[in-house]
Amino acid sequence: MEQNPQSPSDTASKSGLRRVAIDPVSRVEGHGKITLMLDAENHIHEARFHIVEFRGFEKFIQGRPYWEVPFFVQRLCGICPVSHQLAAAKAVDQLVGVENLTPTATKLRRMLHFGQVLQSHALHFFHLSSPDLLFGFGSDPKLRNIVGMLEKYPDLALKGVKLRKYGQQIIAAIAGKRIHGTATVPGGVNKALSLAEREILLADIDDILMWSQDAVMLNEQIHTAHAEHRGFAAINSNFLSMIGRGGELELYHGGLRARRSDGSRLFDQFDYRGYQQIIREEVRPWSYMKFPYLIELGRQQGWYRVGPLARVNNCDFISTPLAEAARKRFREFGNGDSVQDTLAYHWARMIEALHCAESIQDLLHDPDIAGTDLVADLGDKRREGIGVIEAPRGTLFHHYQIDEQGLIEKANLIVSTTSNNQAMNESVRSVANEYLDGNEISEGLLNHLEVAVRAYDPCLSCATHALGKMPLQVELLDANGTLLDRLSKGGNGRIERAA
Amino acid sequence: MSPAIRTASSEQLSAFIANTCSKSSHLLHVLHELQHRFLHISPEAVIEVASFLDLPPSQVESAVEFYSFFSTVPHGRFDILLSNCTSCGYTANGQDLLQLLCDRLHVLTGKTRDDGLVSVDETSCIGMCDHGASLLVNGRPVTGLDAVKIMRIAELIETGTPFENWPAEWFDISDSIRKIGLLLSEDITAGNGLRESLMRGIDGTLEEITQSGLRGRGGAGFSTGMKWKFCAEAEGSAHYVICNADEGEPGTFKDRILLQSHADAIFEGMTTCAYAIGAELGFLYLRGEYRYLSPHLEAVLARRRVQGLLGSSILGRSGFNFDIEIVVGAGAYICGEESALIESLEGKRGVPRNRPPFPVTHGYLGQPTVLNNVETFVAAAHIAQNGSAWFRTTGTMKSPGSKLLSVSGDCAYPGIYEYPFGVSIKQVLDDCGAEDVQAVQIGGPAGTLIGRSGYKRIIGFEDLSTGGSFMVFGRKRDLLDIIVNFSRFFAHESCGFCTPCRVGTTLLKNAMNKIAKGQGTQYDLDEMERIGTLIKRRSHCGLGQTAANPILNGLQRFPQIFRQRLARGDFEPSFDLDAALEEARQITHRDDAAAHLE
Amino acid sequence: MEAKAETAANTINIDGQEIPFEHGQTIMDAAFAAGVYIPHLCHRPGLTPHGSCKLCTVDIRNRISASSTSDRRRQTKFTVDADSRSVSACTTPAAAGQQISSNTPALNEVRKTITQMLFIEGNHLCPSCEKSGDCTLQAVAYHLGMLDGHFPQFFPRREVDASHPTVMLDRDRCILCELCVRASREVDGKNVFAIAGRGTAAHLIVNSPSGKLADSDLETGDMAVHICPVGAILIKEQGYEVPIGRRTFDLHHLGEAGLEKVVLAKTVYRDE
Amino acid sequence: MNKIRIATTSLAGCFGCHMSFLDMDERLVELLEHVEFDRSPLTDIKHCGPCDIGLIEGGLCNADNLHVLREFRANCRILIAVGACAINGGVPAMRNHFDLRSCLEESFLNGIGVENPQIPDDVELPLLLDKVRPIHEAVRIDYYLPGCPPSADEFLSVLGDLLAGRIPALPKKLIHYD
Repeated sequence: MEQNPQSPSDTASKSGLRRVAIDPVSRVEGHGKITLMLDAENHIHEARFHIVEFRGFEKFIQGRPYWEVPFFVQRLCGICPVSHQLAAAKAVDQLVGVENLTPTATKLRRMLHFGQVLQSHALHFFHLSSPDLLFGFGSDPKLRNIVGMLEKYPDLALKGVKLRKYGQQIIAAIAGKRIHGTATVPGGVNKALSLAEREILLADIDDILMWSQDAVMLNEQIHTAHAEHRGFAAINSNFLSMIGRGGELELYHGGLRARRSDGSRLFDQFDYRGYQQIIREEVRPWSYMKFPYLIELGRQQGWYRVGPLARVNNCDFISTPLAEAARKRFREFGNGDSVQDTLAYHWARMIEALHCAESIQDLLHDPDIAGTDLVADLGDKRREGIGVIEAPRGTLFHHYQIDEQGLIEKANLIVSTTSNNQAMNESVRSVANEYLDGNEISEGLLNHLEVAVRAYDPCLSCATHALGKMPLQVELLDANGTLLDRLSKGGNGRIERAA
Repeated sequence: MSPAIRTASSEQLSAFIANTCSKSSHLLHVLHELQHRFLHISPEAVIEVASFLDLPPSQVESAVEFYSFFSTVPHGRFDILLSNCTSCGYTANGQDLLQLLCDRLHVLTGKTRDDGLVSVDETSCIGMCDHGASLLVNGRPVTGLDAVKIMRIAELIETGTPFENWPAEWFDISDSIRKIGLLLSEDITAGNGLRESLMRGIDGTLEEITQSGLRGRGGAGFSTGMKWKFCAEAEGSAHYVICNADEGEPGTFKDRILLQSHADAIFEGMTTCAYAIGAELGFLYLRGEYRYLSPHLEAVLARRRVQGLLGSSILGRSGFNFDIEIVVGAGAYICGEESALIESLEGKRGVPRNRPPFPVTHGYLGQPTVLNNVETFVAAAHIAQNGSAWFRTTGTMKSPGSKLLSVSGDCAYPGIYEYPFGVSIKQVLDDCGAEDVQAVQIGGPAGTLIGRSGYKRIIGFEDLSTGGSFMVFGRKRDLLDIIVNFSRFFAHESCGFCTPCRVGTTLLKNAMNKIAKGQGTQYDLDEMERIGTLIKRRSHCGLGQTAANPILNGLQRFPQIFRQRLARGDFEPSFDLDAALEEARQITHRDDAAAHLE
Repeated sequence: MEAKAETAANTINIDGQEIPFEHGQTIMDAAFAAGVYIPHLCHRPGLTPHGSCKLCTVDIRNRISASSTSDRRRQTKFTVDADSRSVSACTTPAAAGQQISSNTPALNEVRKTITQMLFIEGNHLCPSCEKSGDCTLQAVAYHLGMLDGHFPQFFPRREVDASHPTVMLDRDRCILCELCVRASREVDGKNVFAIAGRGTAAHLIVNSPSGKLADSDLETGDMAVHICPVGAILIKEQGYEVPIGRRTFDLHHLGEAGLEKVVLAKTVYRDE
Repeated sequence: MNKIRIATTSLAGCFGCHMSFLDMDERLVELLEHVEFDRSPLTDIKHCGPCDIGLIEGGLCNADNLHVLREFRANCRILIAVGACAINGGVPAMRNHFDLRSCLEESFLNGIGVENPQIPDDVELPLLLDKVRPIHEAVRIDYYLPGCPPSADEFLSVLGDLLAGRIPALPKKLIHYD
């Protein structure tokens, strides 16, 4: 299969092109917007998914002490704060010369992360995406939200709420609170799990497992039953993810594996501390979010996808039985090849959620989890630390250099959504090509563009700090900027065409 | 004028500091010399001075950073400070002379020109209010500024013309005494008051001063006799007399005249006090803006030493030993507060102390200290010479004697007016040729703003007590601008010790700026009143306790000047929205409609 | 001056409660001994009272005319309400018969406003600060029910000094209480800290040739290192070690008896 | 009974406050009997219509933030600043220690692994404010809900008061800034 070609031009609008602006993209809450450039035949010339938010993190972290970093950076994202905290903590461990944590600390951090991924995946599917999938892309937007879900499918929606709750409870037990807690210290963790806390968590784990399985089944059914889901926003991409030592799905620690779009391996078990050798980030003038690519494949062809779809495609197996069985069915669906369907993200996501639930169960029964040996002996200081983790939405890189006083000199973050940047642009283009019909912006275009971006990451929070359904306004302008057509959603949620 | 060497080797620096310290070990003096010689005080100099004076480096550094007249970055060889007072300031005649000078010299306010020739900045009132717009060039006042003179000054600077070749008359500061009374009508004969006091004896002298009803002329009005008595009774290893010549209240300049033309009376009063309380050392703390008067004052002191009026066995009285040192401040209004002045005298930041204990028991170096205003010592000297009954022939029951008023602003005859206490505002206005008056500011920014209905009020401790500042604002003045000016003054001069004043004065300044720009609403007025009331009541010292007066008085007595500037609506942002995008516009070279905010 | 008071019962009255005092005690001392909490930030028993934060501001009504020292008039001159005057409890000597208001809605509102001023003049970003949960400024704000900084933020740019091997100075959080200044001078017998500049430019400086902590004689065990009520002076390379839920003010409220000591002893030493 | 209409949004925030809102878990169902959502991350509504309550997370960091904030102020009877960023700028306000230009240059010119260095300047991008600011500096705010994020209990407490027609009063034990 061919990699989709790079958008031909990053320059501003060219003569003879028409501009279609979707501003703001919703569920990205005003932080993202889409513009399409059309040629005379109404073919998509360019599709741009702009990230309009900028924080300046790499600068303003300079001069801060390294031990503060994990708690500082988790404020980048309130949806996956734990992933940021842990990625930074892994970098900090290197700064203080710790290679191996104590068994208890390792397992508490892992369980913390499983809680994070579980709650985030539950949120992503049940709260934000399931309304599209269950009510249909073109359904009444008034109904198409979690409130509608709670009315129409109360049992299912409530299960989603409780799955998320359980993940949050895991986090609270280890990090002191659900959002933006503190768990890590250099070389370990700050709190042991009490037996009482373990008992409380054990009480619900069976239900959690059951509901997670249900969620996998539901997604499997939806995806396999709807032919139109398969080719939706279809692109062929490379995949990047972390991988366990044995090739298993790994969310916390391992080497990097990349597959080309044809399924062949580009590299495997790559030590992530050398990430600069494999990834560069391109700046384009129309987005505050950079465009990473794999150096070996070059700027044009090197873009890739990360996240659940990449991980489940990339791994050889999953270490927990129920999730492994689900993975096999997923694999069968792809006839043994990587599944490139963009909407299969949701299916892969729920397989991972199941894996998290199983892993949490295992860890809760592990005697080490209630241990009290929390901090490893610190070794020699180092000036550079690189922590990588599989955040819910994909591979997350944290890179810090410190001065001799312990203050940050240089920082670099490649957050999950950034890695998907080009892929989202490509999917947007694919959808636009398919659903744009002449001079008129159809309601279908609006909805489908939303659904495409949402598959990757309705939460652009890590990169843009945003979440939410897309309140859309699409404008069709000619090359002179004259408005040809406009569709918008009003305060009542209804889509209206401008006069 | 300006010395050529601006950078010094460490040997040069060291030698200079050693030499300076040997002449006067007072920290402020050493810092003045360094600033003058090297145009700034470098970190190396701080360490060196600390080592010579055996002080912690932090104490030297904190002093350098506290006083306006010291700087850590080099100033120009011509270092110009324009007063921003409403009477002697650079906009006093309706034209922005600061901007004119900066434009002419191609220099930014507060910055030193790249070639190091000149730096221009503004400073709080320099006490030249009877002479119109004024500036300090390397510490020396030039008055009566107008556009023509500014142009001429710029020319002299550009050509590097030394001071000696500047028009000599520019540096003449005449006394402009408009009305003489009890004190100014006769000069004291050096030593006469002292001789009388020696005859009265210590108790007799204390009694005479107490009987006179003399009250402190700084505005607080405590009985001078009682203060001296408490100090005399207080136990300590030494007693001290301090003359507060740090008249920093904008609009006041009467001490300048006394220092220039009645120094004998001041020193006579101080020496009388020394006799009464048993002090052997006294200080005259001269504000940095009056540093140019220092040679004259030193000369008077030298003469008095020769005359046997200072030194050992004064007037032959064995055991009566007393001398006076002059210490020059460095641009800090707060040092007019007595305990802050004492801190400054001790070589520290001028931060007011906690009271009690009061200076009469724990003053300079923790010892009993009398600290009085210049005018108080002058009055004391006259009382010593002429007796308390003479003094009580004028003034009111509660406020015996006379008061020197520094009249400035929109009047035909600005200058010094000495009145018996009890004089009405109206009388003063009539005498100084003020017509079409909008308001009068009594006691400077820290005092009170009075409109027409208050003109029958009188000067005196029973009604309007004042240090002497009397500023007249005519109809054409924008009163709101005056209040903006005053609020900036307090934010600039707050010492930063206590929270309400440190933060509150800046909040008030910002709120006033917002109102003046037409971006304020009733919300901001309510806020100012609330903050103002709080800092007035909860601040540590007199500065904070009076800093909100201009705004509170204004809101109460001239509400219309605020209201007419208010924006519509009930709320306006605290910052300028469009200006907040300017940096981004420059970086992206954008100027499209979306690149602006209203 | 206090001699007359000796004859009367040596009590002061705070919010209706009679509280005994000993000669030489301040209002704060007497209140503290009686277990009456008056909010404060710049005060710590054992150090010279400072009176700068003004959190302990109280009103005294109908003061017995005992004092006759020089500047009483100056004090009262600016007082709005002639029947009462505002003083700092930490610096004002207790005097028999003082009728004191402290824990009143009006005074607590004043204190809240002052606390808001402290928050907005610095960069107090509690979320990522390692002192969160152990910070007295934060706890005072909780105590006073402060929900926001109210005023426009100053957002000053201030320097971090991490030159010292074990101690760090983050001036963003400094509230100029000078507890470290006094602790260093009066307890540690050193003179490591001072305040320089004036007004809102006032800032903490270090007494060393370079102005850096590394060149001072500060040591980890100094009281000056541990007395900071906010996160301005920190032990380096530790923090966040006490889990959320077990930090000082997760477990205690300001004003509890003995809490001051808890705060002082809080710091965790890993290498001990 | 008419439901209370609520709109929510995030400006320069991390969505942690929205997540914390969802942390009321099953209690959300009960709340939904009394409230309905206008513009919010939970709905597909683009522009805020007339509402009873607006909840704003995050501070102001660019021009778009201000437009959204004004829309909320214009449409919401009660506007509540939610969380540290809305209240004092929060962690994003740490960029105020630096000039905007140096922040942009670090990310897009001098960063590790940056290709094609340039500062994004497309007209599609909203311009950044020189400083990140609390929202009360731009519009009038009615109530403040501190915390990073405020707990679900805080949301319920305040909404409970408002639903009952009381002036919201946060129990002191719920006040926290971290």
